[in-house]
Amino acid sequence: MFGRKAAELVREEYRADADKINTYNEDLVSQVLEETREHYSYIRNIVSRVSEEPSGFAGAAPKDGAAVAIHHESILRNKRCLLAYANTRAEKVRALRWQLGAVLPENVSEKLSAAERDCFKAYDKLLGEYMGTGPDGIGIDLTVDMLPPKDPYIECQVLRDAGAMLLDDKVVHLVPHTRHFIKRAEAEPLIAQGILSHIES
Amino acid sequence: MGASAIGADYFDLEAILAEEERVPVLFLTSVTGVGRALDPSCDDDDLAEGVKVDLPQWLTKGQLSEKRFVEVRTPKCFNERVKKDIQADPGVVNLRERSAFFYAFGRSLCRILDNNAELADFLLITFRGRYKDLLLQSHFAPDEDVQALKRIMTREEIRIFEAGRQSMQSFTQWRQRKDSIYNMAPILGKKRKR
Amino acid sequence: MRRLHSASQKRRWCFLTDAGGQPYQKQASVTPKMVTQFSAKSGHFLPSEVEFQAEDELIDIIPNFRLDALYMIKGEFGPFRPQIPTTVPIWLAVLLKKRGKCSIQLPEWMSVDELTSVIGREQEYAAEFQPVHYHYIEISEILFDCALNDIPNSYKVRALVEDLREVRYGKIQDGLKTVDNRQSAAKLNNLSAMEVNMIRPFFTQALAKFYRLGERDVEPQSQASQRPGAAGTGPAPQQRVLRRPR
Amino acid sequence: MDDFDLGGPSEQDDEADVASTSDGELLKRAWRDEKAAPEILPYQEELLERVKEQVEFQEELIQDSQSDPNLETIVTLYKLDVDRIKFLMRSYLRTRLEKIEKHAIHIAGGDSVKRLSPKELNYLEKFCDMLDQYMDRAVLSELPATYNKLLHQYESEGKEPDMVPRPDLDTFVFARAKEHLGLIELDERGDENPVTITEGELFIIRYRLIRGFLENGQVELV
Repeated sequence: MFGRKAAELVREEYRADADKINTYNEDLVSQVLEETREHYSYIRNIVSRVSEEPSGFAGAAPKDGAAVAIHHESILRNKRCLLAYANTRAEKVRALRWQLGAVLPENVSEKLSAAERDCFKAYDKLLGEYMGTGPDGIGIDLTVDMLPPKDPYIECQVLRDAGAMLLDDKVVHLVPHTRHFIKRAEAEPLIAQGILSHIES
Repeated sequence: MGASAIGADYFDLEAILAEEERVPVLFLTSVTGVGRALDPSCDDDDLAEGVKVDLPQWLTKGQLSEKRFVEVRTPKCFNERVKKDIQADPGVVNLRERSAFFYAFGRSLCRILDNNAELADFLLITFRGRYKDLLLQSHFAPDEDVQALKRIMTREEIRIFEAGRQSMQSFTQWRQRKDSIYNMAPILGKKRKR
Repeated sequence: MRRLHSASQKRRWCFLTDAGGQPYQKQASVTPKMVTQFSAKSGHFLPSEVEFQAEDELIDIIPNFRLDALYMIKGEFGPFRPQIPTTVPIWLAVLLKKRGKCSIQLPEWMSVDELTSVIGREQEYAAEFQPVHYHYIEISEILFDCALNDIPNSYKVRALVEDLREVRYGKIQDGLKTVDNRQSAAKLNNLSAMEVNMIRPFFTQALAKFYRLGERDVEPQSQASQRPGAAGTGPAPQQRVLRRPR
Repeated sequence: MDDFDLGGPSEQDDEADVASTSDGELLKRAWRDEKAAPEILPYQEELLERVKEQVEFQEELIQDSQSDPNLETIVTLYKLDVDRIKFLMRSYLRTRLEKIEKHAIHIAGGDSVKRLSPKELNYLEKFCDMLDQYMDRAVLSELPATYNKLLHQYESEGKEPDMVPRPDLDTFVFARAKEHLGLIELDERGDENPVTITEGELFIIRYRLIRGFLENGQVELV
């Protein structure tokens, strides 16, 4: 009660590595929500008791006013902590789309809540539409060219077998440990996903 | 931090945690039903008038102080002794131990304590001293000193200090031609070693 | 574990005794990090993004091939004739050099003479920055990287550029030392692009902190009107407008 | 066309004069301004359209020559030229998306909504809906009715929204004067002396104080 668990939730996210995503803390979130409803029922009880007294609200004792104030502030606090937690995680969920593309690996996906997974899908759709060639799209893939280009091609080593791929309009089989010069924009997502590694020239 | 934009830092984790810092208050009224929760020595449902407790700052800054249910006192980390210590030698005081969010905490206290100009001045003087004695070492402090320096800094100081260190590191990385290299997505774990 | 914790805490816990959890020891976002392609954010420029801008500067090359002029978005370059110098953007020069198609001519300001003399002036006039090429750090680094064999006396040139950078960086540090109060602006004439970028995060955040801590939110209605110059208690209006780092 | 001269040490002062008006240079400037400014700036629609056309034109050229092995080096040169422009376009648009997402609600409810391209505007609207739905599902729908708003901490009748993140206009930025700016007031309260800034000068300043100059093109961010 009184914002303690809520602070715990925020602290957990604050300490987390900005590049990593923790497992969604369903348990703690629902405890904070439960507490919030408890605070609210305290308020309702006081309000309904006071309204039944002959003097009504005007004559309410300061001790009741102070209690309502404390519960009210506690609800606001819980709300802020919950939303900040949700918002920070939503930012990370969106970052996943930029880093990994439209499909999340299972070991990442399982860390998200159901709402977050849907949020990822919705964001993927929105971003895809914006970058796409439809009427609302600019027709430019913004997830590549993340660094200033030095050469149209970069040298890469294959880390794991990803089968045959269409690269630069040619079918290439990426055999582990082999090296290739690949168009930057085509190599970028494969590097981010850990299929290729970029070799320094 | 800024008083001007209402709610601008609503989602900011650091701003939220700064408000966890505790403030001593004197209750000017009794309070229904929160006795045991707010005062460990209390054996009654209601909190009694005249009780002194420490409350987190977020709880004191709203109606509780506005409607004079409580009187807010100055927390220990801003008392005269601390002030003297800081004025004597700002660079050696362990501020983090006093409060991990010394400045943000202090600034919002200023508002609760009727725009306490003296406290505001003290915060500025403190930062000035710490900037000169600690933060300016940001770009060139040797790694072995950094841990010791950071141990006595508040979160806010560390952020500024690390900003300088980060840019030196990015610069070094650039000179070694390592920042035009594409990496695996950080979320997938393994990162290229420096 | 969380369950147990919460059940017992619910009854015992109170504000007075609670220490508010563990200290904030670990937090990755405040430790220097490896820059990756995902590090680019608004408000910041990666060093490679500063270098990118420098690569549009022009430089003379001596091609060893024959080619008609190139008509590019960035402009018209060439024609290229063996042994005949021509001027191209650095990015183009680097690409040709890497493919063994040209040698790069050292810009005048990178000569031993020029560098020696500018270092001398930097030392002589401690209070100001000498005008140098706005991208001297990036351009010299690019040339050391890909065209070392085109640089006469390269060892010396490299050492001199390093000296120049250091003497100027010392001045920047001295300049940062003069900041000690709320201040809305400062002139930084003749600072170079990479120098600006190196101090950007620290300098902007420190100034912002000074600025915030200097805010005096007195009663809102009397903010502007109640402050005629003779406020009495405040420090005398001093010359702390714009200072050039000394 | 830009004709920077690497010859002497004093070129920096001339930079403003030669700061060429080629689209490549204009795009680089727009990109720099956008990256450095804390708030979203007006979308450079015409510039972007022109650049896109040039990129398409060059890409067709490249496509036509690609199969000829004799042209390999030349094609690479042309490709990098195009790649550099495309990087600027992408980074520019990415930076804008980042700001749109960070300050979505603030932008949607204010004047800066006029600064977006039609497609960005469409993106913003859908993004706000998405955010709204997610927050509602993750937290708000579980809260008591008087506390379940995304813009107001408590109820909402006729109150200013008090939960909206917005750009901090008091952020400090590095800027260069493209022309003589004259005397600039630094402080609303008159605590700081005004300062004169002349053409070509480089300075660090609170963004709010040069916002107008930036809009008029009298100042660029670096």
